[in-house]
Amino acid sequence: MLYRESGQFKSTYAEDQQIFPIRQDRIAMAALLLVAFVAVPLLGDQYWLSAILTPFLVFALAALGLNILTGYAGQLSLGTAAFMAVGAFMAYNFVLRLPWLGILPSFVLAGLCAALVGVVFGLPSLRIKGFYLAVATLACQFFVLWAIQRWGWITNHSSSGVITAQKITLLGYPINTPATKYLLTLAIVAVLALAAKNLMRSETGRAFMAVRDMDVAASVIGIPMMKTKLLAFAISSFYCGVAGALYAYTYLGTVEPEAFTLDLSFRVLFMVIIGGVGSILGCFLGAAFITLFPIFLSIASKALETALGIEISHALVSNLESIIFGGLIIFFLIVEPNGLARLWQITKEKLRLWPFPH
Amino acid sequence: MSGRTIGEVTLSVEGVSLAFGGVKALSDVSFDVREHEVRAIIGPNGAGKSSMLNVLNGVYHPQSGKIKFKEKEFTDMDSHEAASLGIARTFQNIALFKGMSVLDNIMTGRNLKMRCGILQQALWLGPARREEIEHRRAVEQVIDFLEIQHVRKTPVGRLPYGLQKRVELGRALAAEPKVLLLDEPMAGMNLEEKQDMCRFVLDVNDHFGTTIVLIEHDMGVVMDISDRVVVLDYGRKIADGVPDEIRNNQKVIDAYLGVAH
Amino acid sequence: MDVSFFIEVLAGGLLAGVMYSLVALGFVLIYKASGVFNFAQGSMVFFAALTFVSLTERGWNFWLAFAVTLAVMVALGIITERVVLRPLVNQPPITLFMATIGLTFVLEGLSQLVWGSQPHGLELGIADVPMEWLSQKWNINISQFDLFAALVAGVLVAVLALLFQKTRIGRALRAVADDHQAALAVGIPLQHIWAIVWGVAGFVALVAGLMWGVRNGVQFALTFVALKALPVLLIGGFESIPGAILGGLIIGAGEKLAEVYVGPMVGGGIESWFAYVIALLFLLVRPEGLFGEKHIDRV
Amino acid sequence: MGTDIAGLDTFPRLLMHHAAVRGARPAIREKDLGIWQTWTWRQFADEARFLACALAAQGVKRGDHVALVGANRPRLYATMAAAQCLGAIPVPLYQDAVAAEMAFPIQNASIAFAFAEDQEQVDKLLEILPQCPTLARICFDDPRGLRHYAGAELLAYDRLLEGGRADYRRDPAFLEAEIAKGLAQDTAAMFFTSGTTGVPKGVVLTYHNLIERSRVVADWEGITDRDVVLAFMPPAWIGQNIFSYAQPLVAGYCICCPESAETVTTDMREIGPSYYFAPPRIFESLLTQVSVRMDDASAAKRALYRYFMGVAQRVGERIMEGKPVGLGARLLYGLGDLLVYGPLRNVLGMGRIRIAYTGGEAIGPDLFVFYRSIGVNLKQLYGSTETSVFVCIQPNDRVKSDTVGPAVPGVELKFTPARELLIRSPGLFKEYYKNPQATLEAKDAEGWFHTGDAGYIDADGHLKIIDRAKDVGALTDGTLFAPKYLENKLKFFPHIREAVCFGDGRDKVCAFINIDPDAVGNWAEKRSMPYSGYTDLASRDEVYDLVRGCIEQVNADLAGEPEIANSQIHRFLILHKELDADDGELTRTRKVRRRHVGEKYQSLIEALYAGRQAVHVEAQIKYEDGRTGTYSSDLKIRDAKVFPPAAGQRAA
Repeated sequence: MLYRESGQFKSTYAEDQQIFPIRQDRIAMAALLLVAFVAVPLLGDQYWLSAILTPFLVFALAALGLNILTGYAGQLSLGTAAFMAVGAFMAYNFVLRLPWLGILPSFVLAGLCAALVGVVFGLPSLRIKGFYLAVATLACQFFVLWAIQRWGWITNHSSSGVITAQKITLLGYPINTPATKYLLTLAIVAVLALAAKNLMRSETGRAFMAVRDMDVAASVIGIPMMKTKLLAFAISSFYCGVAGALYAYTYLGTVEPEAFTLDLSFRVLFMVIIGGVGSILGCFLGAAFITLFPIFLSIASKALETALGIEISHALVSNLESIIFGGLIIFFLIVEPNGLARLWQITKEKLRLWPFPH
Repeated sequence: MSGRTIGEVTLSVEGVSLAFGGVKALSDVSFDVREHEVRAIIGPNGAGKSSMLNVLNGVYHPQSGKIKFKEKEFTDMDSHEAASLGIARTFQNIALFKGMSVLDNIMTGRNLKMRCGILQQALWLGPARREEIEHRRAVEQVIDFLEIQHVRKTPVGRLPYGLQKRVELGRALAAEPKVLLLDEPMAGMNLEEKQDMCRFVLDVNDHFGTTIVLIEHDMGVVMDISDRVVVLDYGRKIADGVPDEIRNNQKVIDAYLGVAH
Repeated sequence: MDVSFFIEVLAGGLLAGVMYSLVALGFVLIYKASGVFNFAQGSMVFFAALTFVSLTERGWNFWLAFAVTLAVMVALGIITERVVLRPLVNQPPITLFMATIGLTFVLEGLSQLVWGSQPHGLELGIADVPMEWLSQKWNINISQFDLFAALVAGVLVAVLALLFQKTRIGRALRAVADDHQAALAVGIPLQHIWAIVWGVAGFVALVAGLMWGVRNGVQFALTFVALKALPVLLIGGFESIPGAILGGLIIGAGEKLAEVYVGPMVGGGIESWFAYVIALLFLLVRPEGLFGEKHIDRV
Repeated sequence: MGTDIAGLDTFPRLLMHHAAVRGARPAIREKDLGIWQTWTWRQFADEARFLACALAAQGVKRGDHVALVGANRPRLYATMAAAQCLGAIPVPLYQDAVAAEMAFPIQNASIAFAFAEDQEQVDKLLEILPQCPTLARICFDDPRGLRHYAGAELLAYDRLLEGGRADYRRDPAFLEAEIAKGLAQDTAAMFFTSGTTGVPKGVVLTYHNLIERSRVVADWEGITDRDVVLAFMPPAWIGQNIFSYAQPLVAGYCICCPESAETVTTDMREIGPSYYFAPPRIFESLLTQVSVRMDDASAAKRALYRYFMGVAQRVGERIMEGKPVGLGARLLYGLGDLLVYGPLRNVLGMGRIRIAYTGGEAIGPDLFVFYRSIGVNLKQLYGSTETSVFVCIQPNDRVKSDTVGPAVPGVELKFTPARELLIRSPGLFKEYYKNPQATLEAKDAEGWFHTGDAGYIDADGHLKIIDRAKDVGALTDGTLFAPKYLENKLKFFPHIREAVCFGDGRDKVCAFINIDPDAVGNWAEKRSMPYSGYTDLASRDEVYDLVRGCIEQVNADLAGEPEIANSQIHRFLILHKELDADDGELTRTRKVRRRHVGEKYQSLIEALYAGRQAVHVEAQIKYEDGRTGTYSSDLKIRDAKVFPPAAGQRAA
C-alpha cells in the first residue's frame, strides 16, 4: 500500500545490490536513524534511555553476534554470555592499564580478545556438529566464568569479583549521562550492524550459509571448512565481546562474573529465535521483544492490580514471565520458525503487492 | 563431437581401489580423460560410478592407486584442492544451498576467485564492491547461458526439479572449471528437459572447451554426446573405448543383462 | 597419598557418577525414541522432586505421594508431547531442541508458581552416613545413601534395558527412534509410543529428583543437575543406555579425582567445567560418543 | 522544445543533434543480464555512425531497402538509423510472422541486406532464401545456436560493427557527406500494412511525414526529453514505431526495451513509463487480470476494493479532468488513492503515466472509464499507417469513451455521401510501393486519402467511427448493419474475446463468438465446473447461457438506438477454436479478416440462417510439437431474446 515502486528500475549492478533497493525503504531507514540519533536523546526521559533503549541496543548487538554464528553459519552455540564476559573484563583492563588508548580502541581490543577465545572454543566445531557442538560451547561458558573468578589480575584483585566501569570520555567529551551513553552505544551498534549486513551479503556471508546448508557441497566447490567455521566463531565472538564491553560501560556500570551466567546466553538465544534466525533485522526485533516484554508484563500486572484490587507478588510476576517466555518460544517455533523477521517480510511482500493477493 | 580438437591426456586414474569396511566399491580401476573430451562412465546400479567421481574430486579417499591431473600426482585428492585446481562437479541428488536464492547459489561458485578480506567486505570498500559487481557480471553470463533469468531471485528450494539441476550446473560453471564432473545430470528429467540439458552440456564443452566426465544411464544420451566411454561393473573396469565399440561389446551387454559372474 | 583415601574418593566419584547417569538416562530415553534432545529433563527432575516433597509435607505418606507425583509426571509428558512436539513433528532437530529450552522455562516458572520457591529438605529414611563395617576395616567411608542410590539406578537401568531389548514396546521404541515415517508406515502408533516414552522419562526424572533431592535438597539449583548430565551424554553418546551409565561413572570418578588432586593446584572449584573438558577430549577422538552410531552422510 | 530542431529535417540529422545537445542523457535502455543496460544519445549516435560505414562497405547505397526482423532491441533501432544515414530505407517486418509472409516484402522491395534478431528469425529468412534471389546478406545480433551455421550470407553484428568502426575512423567525412545528402522528402521508412484483403501494401513515408507529425503532437501534448516509453509491441507496427523511433528522435525522450515478451508486465512495473500507447486488447487483458486477481483476494480487501471503486466510478474521472466535485467526495477519493488506486496504478506500472493513448480499434466504455477513474489519463487516438498515425487525439480536458477526438492541428477531415471519411494532412504517405493503381485508389487528385472508415462528427466536434466503410451494409429491410459496432459492444464483456457478425443482405443478424479462455476458465473454476480444454469449455451449455446473457444485454442497448434497433443479434454459436493470425483468420494486429472467415466457415453461417440447432464441423488442428490431427464435433446453435425497439431497458 505504501510502496510506489514503478519507476525505480536498476541500471547498474551496484544499484541492484544495495541494502535497500526500494526508495520507500531507504526513506524509512533514514527517518528511523534520524529519530534514533537526534529525537530520542533530546526528548527521551532518563528511565527510557538508561533502562530500556541502551540495553535493547546492547542485546541487539549480542543477538547479532549469535545470529552470525547460529543463524548464518549454522553452528549452534550456548556460550554467548562467556564471550560477553571476556569483552567486558578485557575492556575494563585495557581502560585501566592503558588509559592513553581511548575508549573505542579498548572496546575493539576487548572484542578481539573475545574473538580469540571464540576461535579456541570454535576448534571442536571442526569435528563435531549439532547438539554435540552446543554442549561443547557450554564448556566454554563454565570455563570462562571460572577463569575470571579465579584469575585475580582480570578483576584487578577486587575481593568480591565486582568491577566498576571507569568514567570514560570520547574525544574529550565525558560519557556519563544516559543520553551520551545511549548515543555511544547507538553509534557502535549501528556501525557494527552495517558491517555485519555488508559481510553477510558478500562472499563471507555466502560461505557461512553454504556451510550451514550443506557443508559437503560447500567444501567441494572450494569453500575452506576450517577457515570459514573459525571465522564465524571469531566474528561472532567479536560482536559479543563488544556487546559485553558496552553492557558494562554504558548499561550496568558495575559488573561481576555472575552477570554473565548461562541464563544470559539463553536470553540472547531467545532473541535470535523469536527475532528470526539468519536475519540482521531479526536481531533488533528479537532484542526489542525480549527487552520490552517484561516491562509490558509489569505494567499489565500493575494495571490488573489496580483494576481488581488484589496484590500481585513480585515472585508471581517473575514466574509468569518465565512461563510466558517459554510458551512464546514454543509458539513461535510452531507458527513461524523464522521469527518476527519473517512475519515482517511477509507483511512487506503483501504491501508491495497491494491490493492484489498474489 | 563437432569441430573442436581433443587434446592430450589431462586427467588419469591408475589402479585406484576404494573400500568401505568390507565392501569393495572400486578395485584397481584405471582410465584416462583427454582435454576438451566428453568422457562417459556407465555401468549398472552400484557399479561404483559415483564412488569413482567422489574419488576424483576428493570426497572419498581411495586405499590405493594414483590420480594424475595436470602433471601433478595425488594418492588421494582433497576436495578443496580439487576445486582450486579447476575440478567442479554436480551431485546425483541435488546439493544446493536451500537457504539462498539462485543468484547466491551460483555466486558461491565464484568463491575461489574472490580475494577481498573481511574488513574490506565489512566496510563495502571500493575493491570489495568492484569485486562483487565484477563477479555478479560473470554469474549473469552463466544465468543467461542457462536461460534461468526468470528465477534469478527465487529461493532455490521453491524451484522444480529440472530447474534445480540447471542451477547446480550453473554453480559448477561459475567456477570456470577445467574439468566438469556430472553425476547423472539428466536423472528424473522428461524428454524436453533432457534435450535442454544435452544442449547445455554440449555448449559448455564446445563454447568453453571444458573437459566433461559424465555419468549417465540413458544409453541414447551417452552414445550421442560422448567421445569415449568407460564401463564399470562391480567396481571393476570391464570396457573402455568409443561408443560404437562399447555398444556391441559382449561383456558390457552381459553386465547390463545380468549374466551370472 | 594413601591408597584407602584414593579408593574412598574413587568410590564416591563412581557413586556420584551413577547419580549423573540417572539424569542422563532421561535424556537418552527421549532422544532414542523421538530424536528430540530434551533440554527440559533438568527442570522435570526439579518439578518432580518439588511436587513429591510438597505432597509429603502435606502429610501424604511416601507411596501415595510417589504414585500421585508419578501420575502428574506422566500427564505432563503426554501434554508436552501433544502441545509441543506434535506440531513440530518434521521440523529440524535444532528447532525441537530450542522448543525444549522453551519448555524448561515453562516448567521452572510453573513449579515455583504452584509450589512456591522455598527450598525443602527431603528425607527418605536412609541416613547419609558412612557404612560402619567398611570404615573400621579399611577406614573407607562410603555413605549408605550413595550405595542405595547406586542400587536403585542399577535396578532402573536393568528394567529399562529389558524394556528396550525384549518387549514388543521396546522394539517399537527402537523402530521409532530410527525413522519416524518408516515406523508410521509399519503401523506403529507414533503418538501413542511418544506418550509412553515421555511418561517413562517422567518416572526416571522423579527417581532422579528424589535421589538428588536428598543429596542437595529440593531447590531451584536442582535444575543445574541437567548441566552435569550433558557431558555424560557427550561421552556415552545420545542414543545408548549403557553409554549413559558408563559415561556417568567416568565423569563422576574423573570429577571427584580432579577436584581432590588437580583442583588445589589451579585454585579449586573446577567441578563446574572439568566434566566438559573430559567430554571434549573423548569427542575429539570419537565425535559421536562411545556408543553413538557413526554418522556417514552419503553424497 | 520545438524551436531547437527547426532546421533538422531527417532522422540522422536529429540523431546527431541529440548526441550533441543531450549526449549524456539516456536514449535507449534494455533489460538484459539482470539490469537495464543504458545507451546514451552519444553512444547511440556513434553506434549508428559505425554501423552506417559497415553497411556502406556491404554495398548498401542510397535508395536501397533494408529488412529488419526482430523485437524491440537497441541494435534494431541502431540499424534503422544507420540505414537512414546512407539514405537507405529500413523496412521493419513482423517478428512473429511465419516465413511465407516475409517473402513478399523482400521480393517486392528487392531487399539485399536483412537484420535478423536471433536464430529463430535467421531460420525463417534461410527458409525463404530460394524465393528471394536478391537477399545477399543476413546480419544476426544474438549468436546463440548459430555457431555451426555455415551459410556464406550470414554475418555477426559484432564483426560487422568492428569493421564499421575502423572504416569510420579512417574516413569520417564520407559519412557526414552522406548524412548531408538527406532531404526532407526522401523516404524515411516503409511499413507493410497487413490489410484485411489481398496482398500487403508497402506504405512509403517520408522524413517530412513522420517528423512534422511527431513534432506537432509533441508540442501539442507537451512531450519533453524527460519522458519515458516502454516499447513492447512489434516494431513493424506504425503505432509502435512512431512512439519508439520517430517521436523520440524528435522530442529526445528515452525508449525502454523489455527483456522478453513474457516479462513485459514486470518490466513495465520497473520502468513506470510516463508516455504509453497500446491497442484496446492490452488494456482489456490487464483489466481481466485485475478482476481475476481481485477475486482471489481476502474478503476484507475485496470489500475495500469494491467500495472505493464505486467512489472512483462516481467521481474519479471528474476529479482528473478538474471538474467541480463535492469536498466529501474529493477527500474520499484522496483516501481511495492512498489505499487502492495509487497501489493499483503502481502494480500495473502506470504509476507515472502522464499521457496514455488507446487506438487501432474501438474500446469498451466501461474498460475506458475504469482506467480514467483510477487516475490514468487514458485518451482515444485515431490514425493509420498511411497517415503517420496522428489524425485525431482527444484533448486532456474533453475525453469521451465513444469518440476519437477532434482532428490534430494541420489535419483536414471530409466525408463522402456514403459517410466514408477522407483525410488530408502533411503526414499523408507518399505512395504504395510499386503499386500506383492502389495509390490512385487511396489518394485522389486533390490529395484526399480515402480511409475506408465510416463515421461522422458529433456535437463536440469529435470524430466518431462506426465501422469499416466497405463492411457497412444493410439488412433486407434497409436498416444500417455495422458489424464492427456490434462486435465491439460484444467484446466489451470480459468473457468474450472475439465476435464476428453477419447480416449484410440478410433478414436478421447472426454471430460467431470466441470466448476468452482465462476469464471463462476462472468463471468455470469458481463454479467448480471441470473442463479439459478450450474446445470442451466452449461447447458447455452453461457457457452458452453465459454468452446468451451478454448478447441479450447488447440487444437491450441496441433497442435504445432507433436507426439500428433491429440489427439485434437473433442467433449465435461459440466457435470450437480461437480465431488465430497463423490460420489467416486475424491480421497481425488481431483484426478479424471478415471475408476470409466468411468463406472458411460458410457451412456454419448457412446452419445459423437455416434455423438448425447444431452443425457438424471438421477442422485441422496443429499440435504443439508439429503433428497435425483433425477435430470433428457438433457445434450447438442458440437463439437470443430480442427486444422491441425503444422499449428495451438493461436486461436482468
